[in-house]
Amino acid sequence: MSIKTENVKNAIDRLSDIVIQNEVHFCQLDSAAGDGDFGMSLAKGFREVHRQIEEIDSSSIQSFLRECSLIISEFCGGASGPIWGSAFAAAANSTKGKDGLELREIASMFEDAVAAIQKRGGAKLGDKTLLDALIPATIALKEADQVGKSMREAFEEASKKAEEGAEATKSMIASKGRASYVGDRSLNIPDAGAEAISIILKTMLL
Amino acid sequence: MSIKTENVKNAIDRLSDIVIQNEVHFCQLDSAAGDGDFGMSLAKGFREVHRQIEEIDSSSIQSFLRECSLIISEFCGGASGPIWGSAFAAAANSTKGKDGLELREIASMFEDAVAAIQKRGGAKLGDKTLLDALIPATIALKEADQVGKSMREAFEEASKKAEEGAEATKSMIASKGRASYVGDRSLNIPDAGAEAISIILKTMLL
Amino acid sequence: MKKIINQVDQAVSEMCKGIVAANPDLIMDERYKIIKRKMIDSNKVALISGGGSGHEPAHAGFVGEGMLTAAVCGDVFASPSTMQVFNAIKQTRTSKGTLLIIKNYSGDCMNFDAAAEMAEEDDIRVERVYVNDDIAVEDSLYTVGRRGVAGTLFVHKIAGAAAAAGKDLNEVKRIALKTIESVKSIGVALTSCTVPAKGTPTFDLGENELEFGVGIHGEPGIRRGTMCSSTELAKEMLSKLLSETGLAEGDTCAVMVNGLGATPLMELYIQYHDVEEILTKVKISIHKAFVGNYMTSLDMSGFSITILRLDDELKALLDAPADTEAMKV
Amino acid sequence: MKKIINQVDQAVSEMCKGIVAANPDLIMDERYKIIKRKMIDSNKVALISGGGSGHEPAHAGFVGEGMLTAAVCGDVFASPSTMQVFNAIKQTRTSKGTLLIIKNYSGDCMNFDAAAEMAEEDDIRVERVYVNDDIAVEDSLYTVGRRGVAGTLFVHKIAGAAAAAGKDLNEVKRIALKTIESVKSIGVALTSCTVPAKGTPTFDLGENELEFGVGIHGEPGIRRGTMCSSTELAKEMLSKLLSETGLAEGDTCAVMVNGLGATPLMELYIQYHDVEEILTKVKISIHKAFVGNYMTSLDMSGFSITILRLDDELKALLDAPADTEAMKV
Ligand SMILES: Nc1ncnc2c1ncn2[C@@H]1O[C@H](COP(=O)(O)OP(=O)(O)O)[C@@H](O)[C@H]1O
Ligand SMILES: Nc1ncnc2c1ncn2[C@@H]1O[C@H](COP(=O)(O)OP(=O)(O)O)[C@@H](O)[C@H]1O
Ligand SMILES: [Mg+2]
Ligand SMILES: [Mg+2]
Ligand SMILES: [Mg+2]
Ligand SMILES: [Mg+2]
Repeated sequence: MSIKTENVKNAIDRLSDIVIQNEVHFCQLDSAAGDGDFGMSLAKGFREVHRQIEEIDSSSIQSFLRECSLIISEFCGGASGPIWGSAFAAAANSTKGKDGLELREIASMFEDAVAAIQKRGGAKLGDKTLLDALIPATIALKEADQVGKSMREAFEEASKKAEEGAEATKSMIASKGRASYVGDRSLNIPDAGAEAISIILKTMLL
Repeated sequence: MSIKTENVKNAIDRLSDIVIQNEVHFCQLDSAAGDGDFGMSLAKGFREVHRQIEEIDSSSIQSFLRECSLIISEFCGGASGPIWGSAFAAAANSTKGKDGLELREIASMFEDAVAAIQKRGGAKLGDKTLLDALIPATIALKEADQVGKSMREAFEEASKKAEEGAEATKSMIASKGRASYVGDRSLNIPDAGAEAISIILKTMLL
Repeated sequence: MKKIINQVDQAVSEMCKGIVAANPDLIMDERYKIIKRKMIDSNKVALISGGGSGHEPAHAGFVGEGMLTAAVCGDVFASPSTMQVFNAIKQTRTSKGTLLIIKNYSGDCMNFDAAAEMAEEDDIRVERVYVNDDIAVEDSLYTVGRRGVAGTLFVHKIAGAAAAAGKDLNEVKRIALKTIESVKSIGVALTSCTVPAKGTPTFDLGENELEFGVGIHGEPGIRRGTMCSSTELAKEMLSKLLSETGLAEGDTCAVMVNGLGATPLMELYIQYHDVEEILTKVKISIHKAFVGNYMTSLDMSGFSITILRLDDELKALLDAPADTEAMKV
Repeated sequence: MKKIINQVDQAVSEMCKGIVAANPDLIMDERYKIIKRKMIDSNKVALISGGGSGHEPAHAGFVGEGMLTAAVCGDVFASPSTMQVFNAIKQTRTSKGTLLIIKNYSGDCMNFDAAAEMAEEDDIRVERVYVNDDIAVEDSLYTVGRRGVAGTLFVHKIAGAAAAAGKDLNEVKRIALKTIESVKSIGVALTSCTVPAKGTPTFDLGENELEFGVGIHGEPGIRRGTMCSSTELAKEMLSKLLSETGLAEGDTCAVMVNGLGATPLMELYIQYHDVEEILTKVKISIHKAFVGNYMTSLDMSGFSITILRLDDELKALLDAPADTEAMKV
């Protein structure tokens, strides 16, 4: 099964919906140890993506994702702008010249996005960021492809890993982002970004 | 009966005590329609008079009252400094060349003080100021002298008139001082300065 | 009450010491709480202002080149004493005489008047002007007249420029009076202030209330209203100010949006944005704008708007250089 | 929440418009919320700073002669986006290149970094410095490092003077880095701030509590303490600052006592009086003092102390002229 531009577009629209619907919830997640604006910051960008979705150049997957990344970079506030913006920019690059994506290519698109986030923000696994959900999910996609699972099975696996990863952030002390200023006080509270990854993946599967 | 410098000094010391003891009370009186600092403003000056009383030049009634007026002008805050300071300065002038005061001279000393306050602040009877107690008291002293009453009887009469005058300020609307900014809201509240004159005279007689 | 202070009765004096410590061009007479310029030009009119403390930066923050020669600091919200003012006059005496710029409150008027009379007995030429820009209080025969509030700063600035230009006492006084006639203010409070000696708020305002026409000492205003938008406040306040200043299409003014102590600059600029839009709409041109804390009321939250009608003479003096702690032009 | 605003989501944009309306030397790019100088000298290094809004007058108030070329305004307490910063760089491009002065917060760093990379792809020379003066947060390998707070103003001032003097990009960057190494700050809050979009205070402090080591976004501090005197606060804060700056007898520094938004100037001067007494006692000389609201946190009540260690080079640049809305030297 190959994913076409139209599917990517639908997926991103769905993703935008989920982000917008979870605005308040994501803010609350960020309140406990961060500064409580994560939901707002993210929604600001994806509301704009949603608004412009029909005008975005969808002549190719790459150009579609590239334009999304520019919108996100312009409209998402705080740390989320560059994190999600660079992820989308890398994802766009990853699909260069392709007019359809197999699971293998989707997995490496995720890998490229993770690498871009790490390059931008300098965080690694265990720093209590969204990477703690996104990296396990990415690995799950890759392994699912290697053992020949279906797209659906792969994403179910990825969603499960993201959920476990987000849960695991509870026992971490934040060392990146605003939450890092509160030291120990971030213990027992999950990272907002990681929780968001988990929620997004889970909801996309419904 | 003639009042000597020593008696004046004792009277002023007693007056200072009364003012100091009523600091909080006088502030409360000023709170209702004024700015609540009257007790403090007055006590600041009279505390200093009390502290310096033994050093003040008491070679004559005039020099004693003159020095008191300077202390009051320096240390009393707000409107009270110039009002009480000019009253004492005029009282000093009034006793020029005298080494003893009869009731007649005391009455004109009060008249001179009243005139100085009016010159300084431009207030007249009915403006809801301390003059509404001080003027009736002064008239009482003068009349008592005319009908040949004793010093004690004269001050009892003056105290009674001051009390009535202070009471009458309740039905006035302030047109001088801070209380004038609240317009009608000063109705039913006595003027702090007038109340103070009444309390001082009454307590002096105890 | 939560304040960064030591003993309450030392607050004013420590503050004054802090001001001169931070500003090498100023010195302080500690006994009389006078803050004055280190270098006084003996050939220029001396300008003295002052009043109760709690209005910082007014007035000490406006002592310096092109503005005041000295500021006399009373206790919180209480006029300085006659002796304080008299000594300020003596200490800053120049060959051209002294102008006292007095905010119109009875305590201030009486103390500055008495001090001026004492100075005249010492052969110092002293003139006085009384600032009464607050249009909240109605002027009438039966009151002491309107209060002096943030408009006082324009009098400091403009009379200060006239004095710095070497004009004589009568001329500086004429210009000060013209400024006073041309300046009007009105304020609104979102919270009360807390006088340190009292320790509790002077009045209470509900979470949705504001006090319209408030004074700078926590005096009640002319009406209690409900919170509304910045635009609505600007509209109501400007309509009163414009009718009082008589400004009309084609006229020019200066504007001050003044914080009362605890109002963030963000909100003052939002308010100024509204003021500017309204004035532009009615074609009144703004020659110069001042947005910030100039005449405060301790920790009161709220602001005032001041409008100064300008002609060419006032305009030139307003633009003349000034170099003080709180206003540099 | 009681604030002088209109719609919450328009607050930052209306504020920016108010700032440029009040200051004829500034213009605004409305789409990207960039406030920049009307006249940009194409032969001097361009200095750009910015960050979340709510810190007024920082940073837009420091755009002008001798300081910043442009300030980029994010939402309240949120970094401006990569695109905003990128456009600021493009719009103020000069022949000498651009220096970005970034407060060390991950959001700000990532956005300014990404913008710099985009600008470099467009062949604009961009250098970056990260201000990290807040000593409340311990520096360690495991964190993003210390936050940038009020010390940033000294970097604006000194790097601004270097740029105005015509120095090249490397030199301006070297001087900015030296300033960053020499500047340390610590803050204390008496109340929380209220972010307009949230409408309620970020944290609660009891009537007798204070938060020591607080950040400028309402981040919690390093400990909750009980209210104490201005002198005690000055002692505790200075002892930390002196050990961090390594200042000793005979050394010279500049001092900033910075209000966090709702603190009356009276209290800031009382605090400065204490600071000055302590430094005088340990024979550290104060070359210049700044007392006022420079880097605020909306309507938070409290203050920060910043100490900048000075050598002759920094001293001369600190004293060089500057003409901006919020700092004139
Ligand atoms: N350096 C980083 N690398 C990756 N993710 C990060 C980094 N810093 C923060 N994040 C993620 O961003 C989320 C917070 O985003 P947001 O609230 O928009 O940023 P801010 O910290 O500027 O308020 C965190 O929960 C975390 O998952
Ligand atoms: N012009 C005046 N003439 C006479 N008495 C006055 C005048 N103005 C005020 N007072 C008196 O002074 C009292 C208030 O004194 P005080 O509180 O010290 O002054 P302030 O108004 O400066 O706070 C009033 O209650 C009134 O009796
Ligand atoms: Mg956040
Ligand atoms: Mg009073
Ligand atoms: Mg008073
Ligand atoms: Mg944020």
